[in-house]
Parts: sequence; structure tokens; C-alpha cells
Amino acid sequence: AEDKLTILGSVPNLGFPFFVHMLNEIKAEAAAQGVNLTESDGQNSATKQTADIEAALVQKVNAIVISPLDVNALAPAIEEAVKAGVPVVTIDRRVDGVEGILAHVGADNVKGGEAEASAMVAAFPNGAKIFHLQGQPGAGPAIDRNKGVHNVLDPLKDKYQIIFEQTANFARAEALSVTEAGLAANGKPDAIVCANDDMALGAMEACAARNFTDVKIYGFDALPEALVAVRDGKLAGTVEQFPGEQSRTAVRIAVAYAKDKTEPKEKLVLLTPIVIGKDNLDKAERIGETK
Amino acid sequence: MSVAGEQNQRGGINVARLLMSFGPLLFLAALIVVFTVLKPSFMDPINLFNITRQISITGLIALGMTFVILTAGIDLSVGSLLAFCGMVAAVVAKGGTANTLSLSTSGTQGYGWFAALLAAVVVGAAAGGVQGLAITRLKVPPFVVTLGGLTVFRGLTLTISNGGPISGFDASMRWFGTGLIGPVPVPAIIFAVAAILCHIVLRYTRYGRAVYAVGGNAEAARLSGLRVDRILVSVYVIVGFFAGLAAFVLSARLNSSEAVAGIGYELTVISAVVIGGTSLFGGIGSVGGTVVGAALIGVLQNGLQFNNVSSYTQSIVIGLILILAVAFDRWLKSRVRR
Amino acid sequence: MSVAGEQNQRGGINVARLLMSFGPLLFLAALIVVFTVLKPSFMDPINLFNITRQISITGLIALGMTFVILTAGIDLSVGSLLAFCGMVAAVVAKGGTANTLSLSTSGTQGYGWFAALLAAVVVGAAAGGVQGLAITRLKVPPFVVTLGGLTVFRGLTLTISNGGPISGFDASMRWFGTGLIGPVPVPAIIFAVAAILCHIVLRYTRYGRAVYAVGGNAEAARLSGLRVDRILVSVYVIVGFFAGLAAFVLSARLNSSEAVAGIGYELTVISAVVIGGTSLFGGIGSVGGTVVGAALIGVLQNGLQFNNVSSYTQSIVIGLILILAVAFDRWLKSRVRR
Amino acid sequence: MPTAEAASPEPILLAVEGVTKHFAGVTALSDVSLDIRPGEILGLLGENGAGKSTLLKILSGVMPPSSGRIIFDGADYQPASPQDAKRLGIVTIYQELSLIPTLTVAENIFIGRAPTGPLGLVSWRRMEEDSRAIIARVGLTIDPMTPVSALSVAEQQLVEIARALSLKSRLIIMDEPTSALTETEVQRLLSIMDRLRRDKVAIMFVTHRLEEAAAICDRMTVLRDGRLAGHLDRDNGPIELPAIIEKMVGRAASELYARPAQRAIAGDIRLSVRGLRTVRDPEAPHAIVLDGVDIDLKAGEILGVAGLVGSGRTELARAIFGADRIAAGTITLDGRQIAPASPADAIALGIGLVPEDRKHQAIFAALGILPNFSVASLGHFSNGFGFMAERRERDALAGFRKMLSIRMASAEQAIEGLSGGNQQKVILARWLARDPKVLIVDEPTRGVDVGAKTEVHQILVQLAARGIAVMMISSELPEVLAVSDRIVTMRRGRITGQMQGVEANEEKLMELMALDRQDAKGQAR
Ligand SMILES: Nc1ncnc2c1ncn2[C@@H]1O[C@H](COP(=O)(O)OP(=O)(O)OP(=O)(O)O)[C@@H](O)[C@H]1O
Ligand SMILES: Nc1ncnc2c1ncn2[C@@H]1O[C@H](COP(=O)(O)OP(=O)(O)OP(=O)(O)O)[C@@H](O)[C@H]1O
Ligand SMILES: [Mg+2]
Ligand SMILES: [Mg+2]
Repeated sequence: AEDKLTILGSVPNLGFPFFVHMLNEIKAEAAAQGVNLTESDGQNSATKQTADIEAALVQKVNAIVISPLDVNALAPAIEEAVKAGVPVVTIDRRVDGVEGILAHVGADNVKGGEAEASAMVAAFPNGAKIFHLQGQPGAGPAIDRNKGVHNVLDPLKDKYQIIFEQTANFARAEALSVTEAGLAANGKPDAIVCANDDMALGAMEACAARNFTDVKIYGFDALPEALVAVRDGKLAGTVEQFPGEQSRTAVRIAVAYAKDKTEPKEKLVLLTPIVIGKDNLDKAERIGETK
Repeated sequence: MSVAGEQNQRGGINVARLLMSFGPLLFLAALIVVFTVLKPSFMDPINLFNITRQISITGLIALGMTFVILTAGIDLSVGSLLAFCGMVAAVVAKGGTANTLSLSTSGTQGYGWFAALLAAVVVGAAAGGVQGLAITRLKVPPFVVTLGGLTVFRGLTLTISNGGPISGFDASMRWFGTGLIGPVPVPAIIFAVAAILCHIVLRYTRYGRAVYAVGGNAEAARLSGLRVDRILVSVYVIVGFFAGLAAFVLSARLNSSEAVAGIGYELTVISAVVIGGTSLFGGIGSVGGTVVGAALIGVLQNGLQFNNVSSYTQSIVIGLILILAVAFDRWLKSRVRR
Repeated sequence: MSVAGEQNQRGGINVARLLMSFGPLLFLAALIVVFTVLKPSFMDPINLFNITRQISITGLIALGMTFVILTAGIDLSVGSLLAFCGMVAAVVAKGGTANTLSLSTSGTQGYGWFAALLAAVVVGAAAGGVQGLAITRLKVPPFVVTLGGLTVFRGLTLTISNGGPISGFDASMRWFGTGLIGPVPVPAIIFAVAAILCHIVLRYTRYGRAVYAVGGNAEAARLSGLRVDRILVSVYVIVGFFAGLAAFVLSARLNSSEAVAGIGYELTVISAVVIGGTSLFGGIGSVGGTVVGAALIGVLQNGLQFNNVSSYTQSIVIGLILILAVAFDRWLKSRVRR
Repeated sequence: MPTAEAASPEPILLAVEGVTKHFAGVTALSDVSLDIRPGEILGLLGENGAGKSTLLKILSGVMPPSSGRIIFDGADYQPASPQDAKRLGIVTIYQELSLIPTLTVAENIFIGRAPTGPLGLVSWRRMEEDSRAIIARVGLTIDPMTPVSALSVAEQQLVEIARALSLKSRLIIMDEPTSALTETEVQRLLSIMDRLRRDKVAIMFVTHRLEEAAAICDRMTVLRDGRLAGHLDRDNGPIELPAIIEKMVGRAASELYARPAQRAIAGDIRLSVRGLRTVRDPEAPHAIVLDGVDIDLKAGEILGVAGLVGSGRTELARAIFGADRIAAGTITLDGRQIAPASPADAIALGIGLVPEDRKHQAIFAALGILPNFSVASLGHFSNGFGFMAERRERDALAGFRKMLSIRMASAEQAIEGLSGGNQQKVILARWLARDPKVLIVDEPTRGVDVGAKTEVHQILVQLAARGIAVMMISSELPEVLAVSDRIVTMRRGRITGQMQGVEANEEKLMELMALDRQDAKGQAR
């Protein structure tokens, strides 16, 4: 029998449900395509993800599907793979400046942040007082999402004031404490914009405790738990970037090339992030998991 | 030594004692004054109760950590253990890992809050006990054993939860995190009661005094006929128990148990204990100090957030103030002894 | 004591010595054998060089940490300091914080790799020195000072970089991270040279003797005429220097300095030192042990990844093996002593 | 209960039969047998490293024997821990003090058995009161709520004795309880021991002060190189010191305290101290504060400093050595005023100090003998580039090993593994290697056996003969009398008298040591 192909599937941090889902989808698609999968968890460290790629190259994997923890820090490792003749498809975050990447499938986090803020603006045509909970300082998605939110809100400063802006490190417990402090210091805001769903759910608990049930809270990632909260009207919305679709597409492109050098139709597949609200829940990728 | 000398000495010691325990407390008071001046609504009861609620989670673990550090040990695994116990509590509360996402439970399938609480503290205490045995039997230093524990418990947590959270507990369980008794948050009451109990145990029981003795000089304690190994195991059981209790309260408060809970808590918890005056070399320290240490950290974080200080600046200020608080304490002690 | 007894004792001590230093090494060898049997390509030279490159970053810091721990101190700030020094190096290499993202630099505006390296190690050593002074002058325990440093340096890093990375260095700088001399990666050579120098300093110089003496008994060291405070400050300067050097190599390797670099490194680094047999209570340990400790962790991570062990299981296995490695070492020593 | 021997009225309480103990290649005990009866004081004697402490540790459950049998009260006795020994009424005073420094005196006395009140909670008040009474028995008047870390070695020793005496015991094991004590406390202890003997408590007593042993012991068992060297019994007439020494060292005894008749010293004044006062150190709040000390030390003389516990002798030594801060006064060395701010300064000027608390202030327990030896002379044993000249270092150590007859296996051996006396010799060697101008030795023969003690005395005499000014602080008056050219006495941080060695005797010294000079009264602090 002919040896099965092996691909490396690498995600930045399996401590977060978002990436667990991504890796699960990679796994499922790899099985569907009949290839072996080597899994890699960056454990939130660029050096760990780099080391994983290096180990995979020694093992002569046939292709690499990777969501890089950091687009700059992972560039040298990806470059090395390209040089070794291994096709690389990046998901979610795009590595600039490396020649010869087979394809990129992604949804821009900056665009996602913009979508999130725009949805909030649409909900408050007459302006709003806003809390903004940012992600882990220095982390790529935190920077991009923050940028997106400010891209939209900064020009509208007069109507939409961010009266409280703090990091809660993407963590639910911290978001709860931070929001409690924000509510005590500033009273009730109109909206809370959060850089991920975990923080949105934490902020939601803080508001619930003060009976501020009409604060519109926005999350990011469209995790099943957030979708349930959106359905129940507890969250106003969450940003869907279609990580599963991204992952499966990436695997298909990588495997096709590895099998018989089929060049992808497009080198750049960009899915537009959308905000999931109560009315378009069916568009959410993981709505099936909330049943 | 003359009588006059002796009296003086005694007097000196009493004043010293008072001020020694007041060092971090004075610093805490100063912080509160500063924050109130900056923004008077800092003293709003809502905010003060927020702070008590916030410090109760790490505070509970810090109580247990006080026992451990008093024996010159350390436990780096508490953050992971918290996540692990929280996940166990969630599985018990929900009656399995299925249906992990519904935010409102009918409560029919689960085993109820009491079983969840029991599971959390028993698993926590057992995990602590296993680590304690590894320390005493295999003679591996506490730092190494609990560093191993840190990664093992995180791995176990991720395995049982497959990375995701388990959310949605019934109201009776949630009361432990979000309820109030009068105006006082339930977690704060749990913390206060636990602190008083720990204070009594450490100060007024033979067991407590044995903990100090073991930390003061383990070899001398053994020669004096104390069962040093048993006492060592017991303190890890205690900190594990408190990690379990804290996990239960945290899950109840967040209405969710997350695999990523408690990351980095070990350092916060150890800070609280050390700022409170407990020596990392064992034998010296008190529960009162730990409570003040936990409050100091809590007030600092809350106060900076309250004033919407940028997170970068927050890091810098918190780090400097931790060092200053301890430096102030040392300086006070050295002054008083004169 | 009879002559026979003396000879016997000598023999005993030599065997003990040998085995004592070989404990972690034996364990490392066993691990390598297991991984090779599981997957022979583990022994592929490329993979072995990968491992050496991978351990060189934390390994360099672990060398400095060996000095600190030998004096019964600890440095929790190394991860943050690494990020800080890396950012400083990047700013110098790029000639400012502007133009931070172009991955390929013409190299015209920057000050070149040498200035970047110098800046990284000088800033690292200075930061270590400041912490050392806080420890000796303010009498604040190393744990607290460097815990403060951990958050302060992270905050400073974020402030100068405004959260983002600074990327794109010229080829001469990148060589230090990605270059090869013959088949050997440059970072591995830097690590090896540094390890040999540290070994010589600790083993064969009077400064090294003084470090052991201060860690063994600080009071006796003072009464023997050693300038204890100066030596204490110096070890924090050394670990800071190595954090700076590691930062330079890491930035060169990743072609980027990140604000989130080095998070959690303190525990990895301290593990390497402790697994290598250095006592957290000071006075006992060696550079050789630290190198073996670092290698053990590196081999373990690489080997598990190589065998496609799931990430959750990896955590569990790594935690358990760390404990086992140290337990094995203790057991061996206790056997030999009998 | 069946009696072991018909002649004796009391049955044997404890019998050791053929006990052997090996450590990593060393045989510390080899086939040792002895017994003890209720109401008997058995002296256990031997040179440093003879195996006394090892035997006592086996009896108190600290470590098991490698082979052999122990019978206590007619039954096989195999204690697994000190707790087991305690339960049977076997109480031990260890050679290396086993108090917990961070706890108070009261808590140390009641460790594991604190008096409890209602609800089983510890009663601190009763603990304080009871412990005050307990330490008063041994003549200690300190506040029982003082942390032990603030006590001097002598006070700690007394606390440890007091604790042992307060436990219900059938057999008390005392490993050098008197090594840090002065005459007064020793006499008090001996009388307490006598009382215990009448209460039918058995006591095993280790000491290197043979006069004490001869005065109090009913019988003696002597160990040599881990083997039984013989038994001595008072029933056959009083035990003579030369007989003991002969058994201990295996040859006829040389003269004890072999100091040649004091020479009239005509050297120049090398060290001169005027009006020395110290401040209260916040780290050691209970330390005696020097209150205007004047003292002269001539080149080539041995100046003995006598005083009761707490008289400030140690503080004087530390102040001269730059280890404590000085509030007022001048120190002149060879006519030049000096102000050492740290021991490093003092050492650079040619002053050396052998501290009294060996364990905490002198040895690096986990380090080898070589680094322990050379730590004060690193500059001397290294080259211009800072590299150690190990060959020279080893040769120097080998020389001192011979000169001081240090019993050790190798230069790499951890100093921990040496007997106390041999550790002390290594510390002496540390300072001899520096060839100081002034050497201050604080209790230099604490825990050192007779043979080695004589050697140490001879070394001090030789040093003086080489022109070194030696200041010797000792709580053993015979020792002070034997080696000193001149003697000063101290009390409460002041000098109370001085005399030539030849004129001195114990009575005169005791009188001066107890003297409160008129102006010293009322301003003790
Ligand atoms: N833990 C140990 N490891 C190795 N050797 C030891 C240990 N303890 C004691 N020894 C050795 O056993 C021998 C007997 O020591 P021990 O302490 O019993 O002597 P001692 O008679 O009490 O001497 P001293 O009068 O100096 O106290 C010595 O040679 C010593 O080096
Ligand atoms: N290192 C120390 N820390 C705290 N207190 C000390 C220390 N050394 C001595 N003291 C205190 O100082 C007092 C006198 O000390 P010490 O007994 O050593 O005097 P001394 O005259 O040298 O007597 P001796 O030589 O008999 O010990 C004691 O009451 C003791 O409590
Ligand atoms: Mg002894
Ligand atoms: Mg003294």
C-alpha cells in the first residue's frame, strides 16, 4: 500500500476553545481527505510553535497548515519550511514578507474589530457611552481587534466615548472584576465591547449582578456559549470569523497540492467576518453545538 | 540584665509587635486614602464589596498557602488545581460533560451544589495530599513537585473538558458566588469565616504551633518528637482543600468552569502571603498578614482600574508598589527594634 | 578511624560523586533511548541540532539563574526582562520605534547588530543590578523584588513597543539566531561557550568560591571577610546579562521582538536549574547540572512532539517526568550514601 | 521483673549490645556494649569523633544502628523516630542545639505539648507562666516570650536543658550540655543532675571537661575510634583524670593545659581599645551593649577574657572585628587608628575572629573541607586573574591537617561529616592560614576533646610566640588560667578587673566576674 500523506496542523494555544475548535476541524477534514495529521499546540509561545515546525520538518511532513501565534515571530520557521519545499497554508493570521507560501485562508482580525464596533454603532444611532475590554497586551489578536475597534470609533469620538478601557487578558474572571470596577467607577454604560467571548461573558455576569440587563455587550469568536447567550438576549452580538470553514479550506488546499501539485485557485481566501445577532444566529458556524 | 533593661525590652517588643503586624496594614490604609482622594466614589460600598468579593478567590487559596509557606514549602500548582477542581465541580453539578453550554440549567440532571462542593474540596485535598506524599516520600523539593503538578493538573483539566468551558449552574449553586447576606457578598463571608478558622488553628492549636515549628527548623522539630512528614503532607492537603473551595466559589460566581482558569494565580497568591509578612524560609508569619496582603493587592488592582489607568502603566505601578510595601515593612521593623 | 576506613570512605565518596552528577544525566540518556526506539529519526542530526537550538535560549538564562540560586536567591523577572531587553535590542537595531514592521530591512537606519547586542546585555545587567540593590539595600526578599520586576519589566516593554512587535533585522544580526557554523546552530555554540565559561568561573575562580560560600551560609561568609552584598548584587547582574544575551539571540532567531516574549520562562528556567541538582536553599549545585536539566526539558518536549502526543497529554507527561527525574536523582544519592 | 545482676539493687534500665554503625564508608561505632541503671550517672567519654554522639543518636531514635541490639526496660528497643524514644521516657539534649530559632523560649519548651485550655485551644498565658518557672530552675531569667534566635549560645543551651528537665523521663541523654556554660551554670546543672539521680532517673552524660565528669559520674564508659576502650567505676575509688585520658587516647596522658610558666611579656602594644561603646543592633535587640571598654593587647601575648554568660565578651570581639556597629570609642592597631566597618575591613587589617557559634557563624555545612578552610584567604590562594591555585591550597590544608591532627577523609568531604572538634580545628586552620596580627578566639575549644584542646592551647601559645596578639575568650576558667599571660574580666559590657596570669586563680576571677562596679549600677543599658 502506498504511504499515506502526513500534514502538520498547528494552532497557537489549545487552552482556548477557539483554537480547539480550529484544530478539531483540521482533524476532521484531514480524516475526510485520508491523510495523517500531526498536531501541534503552540502553547502561547512562539518558540514552542517554531520548535514544533522544526520537528515536523525533520519528520518530513508533506504539508503544513498553521495558524501562527505571531505573524512576525513565526515567519522564520515558515520560511524554513518553504525552503525545505514543504507547502504551507496559513489560517486566520497572515504572515507577511515570506515568499512562496502556498495560500492564506483567513478573516482579518482588524476587520472583525471593525465589524464589532460598527454593529455597536448601528445599535446606538444617537451615540453611546462605551466600555472596552481588550485582550492580552501584546498578543497579536488583541492588537488587531483593538485596532479595528478604534478604526471605527475614533473618528466618531464625539458621539461614541470609550469611558473605560482596560485589559482583561481574554479571561472571564478578570473581565468580571474589571467590569465591576468599571461599573462602580463610571456607572452604567450603554455598551461593552469585548475582544473575545470569554470576556463578554464575564462582563455579562458583572452587569447581571448589578441588574444592568439592558447593557449591550459584544463578544468576539462566536463560541457556542456566546451563541446561546445571544439567543437568550444576554449578549447583543459576537463576531464570527468562520474558523472551521477557514480550517477545512486550508486543509483541502494543502492536501491537493501535496498529492499532485494542484495549485490553489486563489492564493488568498478571505472570509468576511460578520456579527452574529439574535436575527442571524443561523449564520453562525457552531450553532449546531448549542442545541 | 537589669530590671530596667528588661522592662524596656518588653515594652519595645510589644510596640514592635504591634507595628510589625501593622506595617502592611499602614501601607494598605495609605493606598485607600490615595485612591479615595483621587476618586471619592472609590469608597462607595458597592466598590468596597466588589473588592472583598474579588479578593476572596485568591484570598482563600492564600490562606492555605500560608500553612505551606510557614513550613518553608511552596505550592506552584494552585492555579491549575483550581481549574481542575472547578472542572470536577462542574461535571458533578451538571451530571456529566454533556450539555455543557446551556447557561440556565433546569438542575434536573446534575447532583446539586452540595455534591459539587464536596467533589471540589475532596479532589483538591486529595491532589494536595498526593503532592505532599511525593515531597515527603520521594524527597523531591516542593518547588519541583508542585511545578510538575502545575502542568499535570492543567493537562488533566484540558483533557476532561476538551479545552472548553462547562457553564450554567443552578441558582442554589450560583448563590455561593453571587449571593448576598445583607449587603455582604457570600464569597467575602466564606473568606472571612475561613480566615478566622485558619487564624485560630495556627495560633491556638498544637497542630498550628507544630506547623510553625516544622518551618522554623524541620530537623529540630523532628528531634523534638514532632511527626514532621505528616505535618508536611497535611499542609498540602489544606492548600488543596482551599484551592477546591476557591474553585467552587469561582465557578459559582462565573456560572462557568473554564480550562484556562487560575493561570498565574500561584504568583498572586504567594505575593499576598509574602507581602503579609510570612517568610519564605518558614516559621514566621500569620493569617492576619495574609489577609492584609490579599487586600493590598486587591485594592491596588481595583483602584488602578477604577482610575482607568492604562494597563501598561498598571503593570509598572503594581510591581513597584509590591516592592515598596515590603520595603516599608522591613524598614518599620528595623526602626522599631532600636 | 582506621586506615582501611579512610580508604573505604574515599572510594565511597568518589563513586557517590560520580553517580550524583550522573543522576539527571542517566535519566536524560534513558529518555533519549526511549524516544529513539519509538522513532529512530529522533536521532537525525537535524533534530538533535534543533533541540540544541531550542534549549539555548532558556539554557542561557538558566546559566545565570544557577548563580542566583546558588546564593539561595531566585529571579522571577527573567521572562519579562527577556522581553524588555529584546525590545531594546530591536529599537537599537532598527534605529527607533518607527518602521517596526518591515520584515526586510535595508539596515541603513539602524545601529547594527553589535550595538543591539550591547544594548541588550547592558540593559539586562543594569536591570539585574537594580534588583540586586533593592534586595541588599532595602532588605526585600529576592522573591518579592523579582516578582515586582516581572510585572514592571513587562509594563515597560509594552510601553516602549506600544504592545506590538518590532520585526525585521538585517542579515548580520539574524545570523546569531539562524546561522550555522559547520552543521552546528550558532545559538547552540553561544550556549556552549557561555556554559563552559560559567563552569570555569564557578569551579575555578575565587569569585565562584565566594558565590558558593554566600549561598552556603551568608553570616559565616560575612564573618570570613566576604563582601556578601556585593556578591549578591553581582549574581543578579549576571542573570540579567544572560537574559539580555538570550533576548538578543531570540530576537535574531525569530526576526522579531515581541512584547509577549518569555512569558512563563521563569518556571522553565528554574526547573532546568533545580532538575540539574542545584538546591533552592543555596550552596549546592553546578553548571553541568543546569545544562543537563535544560537538555532534559528540551528533549522531553521535542520527543513528545515528535511522537505526536496530544498537547494535553504532553502537559501531563512532562509534569510527571520532571518529578520522576528529580526523585530518581534523590534515590540514587541516598543509595550511594549508604 | 527479673534482675540482671544479683549484686545490684537496681535492674538494668538500658543495655546496648554489640552496636555497630557505618556511614558512607566510615565505621563510627564498632561492636559497642554498655549498660545503665536507674539512679546512675554514666559518663560517656572519648576524643572527638570517637562515636559518642552517634551512639546517643541511635539511642534517641534519630538513626538506626547498622547492627546490634538495644534493650530498654527488659524489652527489645528499636525506636523509629525521636517520638518513640520520648514516649518511653528517653529524653535527649543534643550536641547540636535542637531548638527552633523562630519560636519563643516558651514554645520551644512546650513543643508538641502546649498547655491547652477550654476547647483544647492553646493557653498562651499558662505556657508563659509555666515556662518562666521551668527556665528559672536552670538559673535563666529571660522573658520566655523572647524568640530563641535572639539568645546567645549559652542561653540556648540552658533552655534546652530546662526543656529536657521538664519532661517526664527515665533516662536523660546529655550530649555536651556544658560546652557553652560558665562555672556557675555548670555547678547548678551538676546539682540538678545529683537530684535527678536521687529520683532514680538514669543519666548518660557526655563532656570533654573531665573534671566535671570525674565529679559527677558514677561510672564511665570510654570510646576510642568507635570501639569500646574500657569502663571505669567509682566503686573502686575515685576516678583519676590521667586514667581517663589514657583510656581515651590510648597512651599515657600528657600534662593537661600544658602552658609553660607565664612569660613576662614585653612586646609593644598592638591593639588598643578606648571607650568602646556599641549601639543596640535592631537585628539582635537583646545583645549586651558595650559600655565604655578599655583594653590593650600586646604583641606576643595571650590575653584571656573571662566573664559570665552575657557579660559582653562576644560583643567586644565582634565590635573590634567590625561585625557590629560601634557607637563611640577608638581602636588603634600598631599605633594607627582604625575603624573597620565590616569584617572584611578588619581582616584586611590583619585581625581574625573564630566565632563562638560554630554552626551558624563559622562553617559552611554543605561545602567541602577545602573551601571551608580557604574561604577567608581566597586572595592568598588565587592568582592575579582570580583563579584558585588549588595545588597551593591543598598543600596548605595538608600542612594544617598534620599540625592540628585533623581527622578527615579527604579535602572534598563535606565538613558536616566531621565531628565537632575536628570542625573547630578546620576553622582554626582557616585563620592560621591568614597569619593574622591579631587573632581573637571566642570559646576556641568548645566541644573539643582533651587531647585536641591541649593541641589548640599549644597552637595559641606558638602563635603568641610568633608575635601574634591573641585574645582568648573562654568560659572555662581552668583554660583561661592555663594559657593566659594576662586576664581581664567583664561584666555587663564593662571591664571589671585585670591581673597577670601568674597571679590569678579561680576565686579571684570569679569575684571580679561577679563584681558590679559602683558606676556600672543603674546604667546597664
Ligand atoms: N552523618 C554522618 N555522615 C558521615 N559520617 C558521620 C556522620 N555523623 C558522624 N560521622 C562520623 O562518625 C564518627 C563519629 O562521630 P560522632 O559525632 O559520633 O563523634 P563524637 O564522639 O560525638 O565527637 P565529638 O566529641 O567531636 O562530638 C566521626 O568520624 C564522624 O566523622
Ligand atoms: N547573635 C546574637 N543575636 C541576638 N542576641 C545575642 C546574640 N549574641 C548574643 N546575644 C545576646 O547578648 C547577650 C550577651 O551575649 P553573650 O552571652 O554571648 O555574651 P558573652 O559575654 O560573650 O558571654 P558568653 O561568651 O558566655 O556567651 C545575651 O543576653 C544574648 O541574649
Ligand atoms: Mg559529639
Ligand atoms: Mg560569648
